[in-house]
Amino acid sequence: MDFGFSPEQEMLRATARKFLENECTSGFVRARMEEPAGVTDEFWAKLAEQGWLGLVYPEEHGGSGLGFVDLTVLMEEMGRVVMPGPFFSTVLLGGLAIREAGSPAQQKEWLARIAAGRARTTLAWTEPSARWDAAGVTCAAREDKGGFVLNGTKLFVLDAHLADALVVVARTGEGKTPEEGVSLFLVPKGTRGVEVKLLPTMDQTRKLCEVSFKDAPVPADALMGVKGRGWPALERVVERATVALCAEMCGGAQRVLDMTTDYAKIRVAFGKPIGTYQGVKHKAADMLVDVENAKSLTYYAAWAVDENAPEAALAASMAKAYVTDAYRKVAGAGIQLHGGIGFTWEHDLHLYFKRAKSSEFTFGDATYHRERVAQLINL
Amino acid sequence: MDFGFSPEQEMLRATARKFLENECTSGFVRARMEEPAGVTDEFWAKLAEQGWLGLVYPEEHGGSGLGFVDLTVLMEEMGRVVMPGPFFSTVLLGGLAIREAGSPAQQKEWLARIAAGRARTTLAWTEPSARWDAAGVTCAAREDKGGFVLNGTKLFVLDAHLADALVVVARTGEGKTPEEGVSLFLVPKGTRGVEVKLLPTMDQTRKLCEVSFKDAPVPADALMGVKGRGWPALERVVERATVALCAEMCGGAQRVLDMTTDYAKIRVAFGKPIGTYQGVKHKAADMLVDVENAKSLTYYAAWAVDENAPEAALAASMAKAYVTDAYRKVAGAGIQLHGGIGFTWEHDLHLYFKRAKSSEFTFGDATYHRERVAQLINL
Amino acid sequence: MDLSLTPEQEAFGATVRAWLKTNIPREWKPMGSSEIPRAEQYELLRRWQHALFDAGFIGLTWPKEYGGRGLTFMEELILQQEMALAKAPPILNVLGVGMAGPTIVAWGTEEQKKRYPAKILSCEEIWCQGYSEPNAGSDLASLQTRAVKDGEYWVINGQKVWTSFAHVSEYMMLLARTDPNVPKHKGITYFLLDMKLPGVTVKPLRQITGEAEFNEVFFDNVRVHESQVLGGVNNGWAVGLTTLMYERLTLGFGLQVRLRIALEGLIDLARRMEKSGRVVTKDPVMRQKLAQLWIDTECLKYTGARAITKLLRGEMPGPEASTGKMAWVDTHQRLQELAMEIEGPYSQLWKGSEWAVEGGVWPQSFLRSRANSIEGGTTEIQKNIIAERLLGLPKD
Amino acid sequence: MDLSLTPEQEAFGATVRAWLKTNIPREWKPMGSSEIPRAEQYELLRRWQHALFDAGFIGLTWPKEYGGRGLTFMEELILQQEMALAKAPPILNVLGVGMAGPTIVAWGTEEQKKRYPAKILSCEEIWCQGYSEPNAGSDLASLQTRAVKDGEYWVINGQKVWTSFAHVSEYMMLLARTDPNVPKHKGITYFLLDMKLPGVTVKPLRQITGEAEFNEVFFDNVRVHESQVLGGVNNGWAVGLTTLMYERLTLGFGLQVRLRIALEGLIDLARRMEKSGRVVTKDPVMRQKLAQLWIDTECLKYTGARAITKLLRGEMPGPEASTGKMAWVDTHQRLQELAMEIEGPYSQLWKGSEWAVEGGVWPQSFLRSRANSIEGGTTEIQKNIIAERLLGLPKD
Repeated sequence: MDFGFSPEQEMLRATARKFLENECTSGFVRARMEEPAGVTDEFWAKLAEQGWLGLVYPEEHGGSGLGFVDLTVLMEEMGRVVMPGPFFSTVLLGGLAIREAGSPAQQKEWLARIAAGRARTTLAWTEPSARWDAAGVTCAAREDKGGFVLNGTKLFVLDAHLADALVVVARTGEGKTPEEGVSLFLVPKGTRGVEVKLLPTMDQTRKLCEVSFKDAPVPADALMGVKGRGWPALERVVERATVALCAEMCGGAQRVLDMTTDYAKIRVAFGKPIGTYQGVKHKAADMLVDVENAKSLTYYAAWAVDENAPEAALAASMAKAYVTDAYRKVAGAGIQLHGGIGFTWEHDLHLYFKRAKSSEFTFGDATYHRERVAQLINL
Repeated sequence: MDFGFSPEQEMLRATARKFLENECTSGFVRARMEEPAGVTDEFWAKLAEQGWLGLVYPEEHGGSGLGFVDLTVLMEEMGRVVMPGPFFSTVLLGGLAIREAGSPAQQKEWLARIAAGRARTTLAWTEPSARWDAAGVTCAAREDKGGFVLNGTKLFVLDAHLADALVVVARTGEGKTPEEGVSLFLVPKGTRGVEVKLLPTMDQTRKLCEVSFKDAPVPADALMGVKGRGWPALERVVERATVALCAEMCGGAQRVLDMTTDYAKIRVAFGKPIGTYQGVKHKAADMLVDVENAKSLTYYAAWAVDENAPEAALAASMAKAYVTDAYRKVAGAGIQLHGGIGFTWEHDLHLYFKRAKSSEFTFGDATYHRERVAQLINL
Repeated sequence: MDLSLTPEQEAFGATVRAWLKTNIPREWKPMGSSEIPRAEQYELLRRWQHALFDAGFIGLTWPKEYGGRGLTFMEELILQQEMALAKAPPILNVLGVGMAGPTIVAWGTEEQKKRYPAKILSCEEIWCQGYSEPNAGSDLASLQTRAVKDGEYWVINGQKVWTSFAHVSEYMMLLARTDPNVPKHKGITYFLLDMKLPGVTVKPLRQITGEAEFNEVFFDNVRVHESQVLGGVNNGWAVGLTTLMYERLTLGFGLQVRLRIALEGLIDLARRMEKSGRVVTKDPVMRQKLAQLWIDTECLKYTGARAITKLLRGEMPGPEASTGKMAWVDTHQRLQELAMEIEGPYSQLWKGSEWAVEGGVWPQSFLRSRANSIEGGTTEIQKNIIAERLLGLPKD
Repeated sequence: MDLSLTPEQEAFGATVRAWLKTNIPREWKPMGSSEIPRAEQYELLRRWQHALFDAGFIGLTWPKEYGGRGLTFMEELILQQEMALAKAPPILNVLGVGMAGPTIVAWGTEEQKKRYPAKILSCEEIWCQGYSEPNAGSDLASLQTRAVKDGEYWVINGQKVWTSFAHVSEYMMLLARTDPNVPKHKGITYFLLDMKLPGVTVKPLRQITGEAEFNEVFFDNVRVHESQVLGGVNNGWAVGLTTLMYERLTLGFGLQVRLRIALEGLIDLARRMEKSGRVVTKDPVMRQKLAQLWIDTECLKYTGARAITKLLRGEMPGPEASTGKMAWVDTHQRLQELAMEIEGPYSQLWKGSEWAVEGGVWPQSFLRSRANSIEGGTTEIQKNIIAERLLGLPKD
């Protein structure tokens, strides 16, 4: 047993820390918040150059063939600077779905391009019902002339406005369970009948879209995997993306804790640094416990998905439930301990606070995942 | 609007405070904890002398004809000294049930004797299912030879071993709803087939019993009110007893807060009274908020039941939900802020901590009452 | 103990109710959350407050000779409740009515009392509060804005921050240091500052909601006449404290009723939204949270009633007056968090999204609610005050 | 990162498992809660620990020459996990094995190291800890028990409190003040005190559970030979700190696994009990609470694994080692509270009630759990330590 990071992973962390501190400054993030794209071509090219866009893809497809524990290191660092842009949607949603469910041809076509920074993708899954279960998939894929026709509305789709291809979760039929009949389609940009609308969001570092399909035709080979059997692959993708999200959240929470302890050391009230007061000390200690526990569960989940361990789903839900609460609490305490300054637009704390909130409701909140844990431990 | 106590009520508080400080000392309470009776005849006689056993009964039955707001004052003071003995069971459960549901003859026979300290009563309601709803009433009252025969087991019956009469909740039939068919019977001590067993309890100031009925015969005139229509009266009794319990809990919580702030002023650590540290200050402030809020809701509920206000049931459930959490938190914080000394048998804190716990599960815990609130506000 | 009203009070309530029914502006749209006046509503709210003034429904407890009605806190409470039930707009000059006016009535010269209070009530002159400074947050008394005497004038230099309404205010309640050589509480003076004086610069301060509800205010050799001192030179700390006490009580009434409105809005929201295909109000876990908020909100009402009873009896308010703010903050922040939880992914959609629920009002009020535990004294400071003043625990 | 074991470690686990299967005493009844040795079990537990010693399943990380096995923390962890899974009895001489032994190994003279550790492991000599005093709770260093030199002897006078096992101990780790004229941390000496010396009086201290797990210990001119000083005169604070660090780590392993046992007991309880006619595990509100406890309990395991990894790599344990106690206390107290909530009115029935659930074990362990946030450093002190040592916040 060795439950720490390897020297290579520590090196990746150091590299990422340095790169992001230089390239993804608060000024860069704020500029991206104001723009629809949320990323610059230059920055995206540099991510590709670092090899991070293909980090978890096989080497045969231009990736580095690394695992989720490695990715965890990177995600923590990205969370630390609330990195904007379509990394998460491209690499962890669209790309991973192609990796998990795509045909060899689809993988060959897309993964290398993603890794090289030449294509962006995302996952069009949730609908206006905001459900995370298979019953929430109502978008219809009707067979027609050897291909399919898509109809329906997807909501909360990350970065769809930037995507060169969408992985669309649609229903090709009804079965005994809601899971049966769910299929995945790879739909390239520009497909007729597909409309993408960017929506203003609270967390401006995350761009969300509405994607509507009106009799949108897709060819037969757009189908990923077996018709009506797409749900298990989707679950695997979401499980992995959830773990990556948790890692990103851990990094953000750690940064808030760092900012807060730094501030508590220098801000003076009643003649002493505020960090002298137990009111501040005890809150800071609680924050540390939350952050460390969040990391422990996230690292475990990363290891479990890497190993394809049978408890991977449980590990992912445990992590998401805990990390969600932890980041929300830590970000809230960070603002509180900063006082008025923490409530200003100028201070970076709100970027973390809002990211914590948007992450909370991505792939299910803590209550949802606790109930999942209850199911998975057979309560 | 005048949401404070009257001069007479303040006088009652002062009298009760003085009486109980003299007569119901920690030594007295501890001696009663060790004995089955939980009360002395002498002490009981003094309660009668003060007029407190008949405080809320009509003057025609030897009572003082006062209301629940007056009683609230008294209960707060009794809670303040964790008063042991069958006051609650006699006055608020058995006696109140006789007052609410008893025939004129039953009221005449029992209330004056209770008020005079010559009879003790209780309510035999809950069963091994520990349910608070009508479906929990399974104890059977079968009509037989012009009277009834009781069969079944009652559990968690307060002070049944001391009672001269039990008000027994039993089922005389089935109806469209579980409430239909519930009847109340007044069963005097010594009735054949009734067995009372005293059970050791965590809170030794509250004596709980098992009462079992094996073909216990009761005459027709033991029936209180209309056969099968006993549930609404029982609900009224429990609603009122719940409010009285809340008042008792408020008094206990206030005393824990007093003990804790007194201790924080004198206990020295690291060269200063511990009350100097924000870690202690902030907890103490939280305790005060809990105590004050608990009082506000309790006073409101007392007023509402006195007025037979339509929102009385809601007010009682709001109070029980809040006060339960408040007393538990305050008593726990009291032990924590006292440190080791608060964990000793010798210190009185544990009496309050245990009373908070036993009160928590009397007439439903906070979760139960929050759900009731949800129902009553039509969620 | 009696929560019911006298026939006279009932009649007063009925009068208010009837008036509100016909006088609430049609353009006003209640938003289902605790409301803070927003810039785009200022004109409407100015007219609204003036209408209240004309009808005699503001400044109820102020003396008649200074524009008030000379009534009791009971009528004030009834008014607040009726306004809440009618979902009436808030008062725009909230700091003037809640703080400046009562302080001037308490400490002002006869001339000051004749000059200012009535125009506060009518909203002719809006007031802002110049207490907080960048380097004196919780430790208010360590403020550094200086006032130096020069003939009949005081010359002010320094900076204030978190000044709501500064950009639309005619006057500021200004605390400035007039004697740097005495202990910090003793060298502060309270000024009634004309915001149009040369050298006053107001700079909006953007907050995490993206709006600029607050401002920074800079003073560059601002010359204030000595007649604008309130309550005597170097007595500003005592004068300022009056205001704070008063603020907590009267704002308290309003806060509770607005919280109740927000809660009803939240319950409406919960009835409309679904989680995993089930209406939120039918989810046992959410029912627990909603019921707890209901209890906590109601509780504030009864705690308030206890405090008012003491006031009406001429007694000093007890602990229940001081715990109110803490309990309100905690309840309101939980309410706003729950709104986010109920909306789930929808909570991420900001105003302007056509999919945003209720126009995106909840995410915005959620963000705004984070300041509740900071503004007007952080929760940490409130707890210190409660522990020291009410429980008698020793100062550090 | 790898949570799996090497074949050697797997084999070691298998050996332990097989041994436990046949050697756990038949009389032992696991009680479904975090277990503290109870007086009536002492004899059984003494034999049990001796059996562990004979089998080589105790003191795994201690040097071979002093009775240990010279293995790593990894084997210790495996051992603890297997013991937990098998619901094996706890170790009786827990303070000797967790604290006294390692401290003697770290600081003792060769003679001391030959004399004591092996008998600690075999349970021939039970140890207790003489740190706490009535007037020095959280502020341990302000202890007042005095030791005055008289020839080759130190004469001890004073009092200790909260001394578990004092009534059955052969030895005490005693901290006493040997120089009152220097700052409080600097004048303390660590003694290995024979509890049979004249002048030592042990008085049981009844706690809120009604049991007397702890004691007061009085010293009346107790003469201790100077050879019983550990780590040098006036060096006791440093010596004592070693022990505290070690305690937190090794007890940590055990605590997590016992918590897991308790949680499984709690889930069994929830499966059996009903609320309003519904099995508790089917109640959505209770499922949330149970799931959260599951997560928190598992989390302790992984936080522990991170700490052990650092130890195995020869690094200093990081924050994750120190936060463990706080997280454990919080989780365990919530677990015990939940047991009460699940039992509802049954939680009030004490042992001896025939209606008591599982013989009334839960109410008792619930009460006992209240001490968790006090013993071994209050939660408040733990938070100060974390804030100051790990986050670098300034001392008061």
